[in-house]
Amino acid sequence: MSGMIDIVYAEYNYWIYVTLMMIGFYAMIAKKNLIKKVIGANIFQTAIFLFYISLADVTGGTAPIIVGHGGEHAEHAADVIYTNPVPHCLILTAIVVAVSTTAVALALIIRIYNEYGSLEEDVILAARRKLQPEFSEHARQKGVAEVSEQ
Amino acid sequence: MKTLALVVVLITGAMLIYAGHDLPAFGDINSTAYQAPMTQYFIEKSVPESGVPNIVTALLASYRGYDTLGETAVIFTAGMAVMLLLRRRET
Amino acid sequence: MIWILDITMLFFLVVCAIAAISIKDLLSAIIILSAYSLIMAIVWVEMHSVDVGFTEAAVGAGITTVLFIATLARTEGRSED
Amino acid sequence: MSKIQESVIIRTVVRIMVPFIELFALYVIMHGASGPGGGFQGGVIFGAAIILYAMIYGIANGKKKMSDSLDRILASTGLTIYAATGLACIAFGGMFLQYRAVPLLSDPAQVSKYLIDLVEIGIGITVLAVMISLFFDISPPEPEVEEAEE
Repeated sequence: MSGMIDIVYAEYNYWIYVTLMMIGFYAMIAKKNLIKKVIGANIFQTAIFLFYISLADVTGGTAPIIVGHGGEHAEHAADVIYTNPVPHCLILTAIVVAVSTTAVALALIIRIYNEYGSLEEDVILAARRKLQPEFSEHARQKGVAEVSEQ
Repeated sequence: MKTLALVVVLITGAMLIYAGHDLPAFGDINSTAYQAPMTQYFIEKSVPESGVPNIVTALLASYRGYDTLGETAVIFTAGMAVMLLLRRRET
Repeated sequence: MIWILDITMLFFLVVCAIAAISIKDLLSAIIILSAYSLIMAIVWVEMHSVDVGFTEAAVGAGITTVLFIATLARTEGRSED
Repeated sequence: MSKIQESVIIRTVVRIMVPFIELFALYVIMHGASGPGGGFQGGVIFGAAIILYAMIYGIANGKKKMSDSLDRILASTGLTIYAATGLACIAFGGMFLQYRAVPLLSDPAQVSKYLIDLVEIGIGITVLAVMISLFFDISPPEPEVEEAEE
């Protein structure tokens, strides 16, 4: 029993990150609304960030800012444990890239809404087939030919 | 479609949880990543080499400065892309 | 690392994530996503990652929410699923 | 013109708060070397101050504070500051972004500290300009122009 509790205590953050990643992944695949897809992508990204940050944590450690620089608390400086700073730096970079990708995705969604008047994926695809029937028929025949070749 | 998505997601999650058993425990100080020579080097040498007490800032702007330059360029490019997509030209 | 606070916040994270993708009103979904980002920032600060928590509180809970709401103002606020 | 934008309380509080938010953003940028903070966070907070003003007083009044041409100039200026710092290190005989090569002070760690501050300022300028331009581009156009209560 206590071994089970030890396993849960040691690994619960991995389970939480896998759960969040599954939620975001499911939203990206199964939801038909485009804004829901972007929300799912955001949840996916933050789940991966949570994984990195929990890998960096050290029990009893402190934030990676050097204690005792400039004279204050210099007597404690020797026996301080710092958490791992390298994943923090990587994730700091990734968060700002994430907001850039979100902004470009939202701009594309606005353009799509101005063209097709809807945010639902199936409505947009149906409107696209209606607007360009010859393109759609050509693509369908090509797809059928590829499938029958295999 | 939704059932297929659920199956795919559940298989991915099960594989990740299975792989998670090999990762170090939460807060383990003897993990490979923490005991790596590079991490210890950054913790010990960031103040004498770059003069900045915040190790994350020293990593971001000094040791990985080239990466941060590229990232700033990414933000700039994202701003320009949104401007190209949405800005109406007043003539 | 505070054990009880960590477990509680991670539980709230899962609840917020499920609510954000399952609610039909998109404005509510975005506000719940903002709350999700703020809880995530608290979790990271509690894991001694102050810089990343600060960035997430400013970027994830602030700018991303504003951009989503501005997008909703130009499109429609209802979702079919 | 929505009800929130007409509220006297919100307009007054926003007008009082905006300078303090900007001051805090400058503090975060300059304090990034010795505490939590840095160019990204400070730039985003500074951008959020202008975005708050533009949300309450209208896009047209927001563009009086930060016009489109100033926005473009600032976005490229920040990136130029960063790249010029790296090129200056090459000019003094080091490698790209090797701050210790610049012979400004006797202690190379001090030179590195001040150049890191300069680089953070560059990042902050780019981030604030891009965030404001993202908000102005994505937000819906406003038909009527309304004067600020100065």
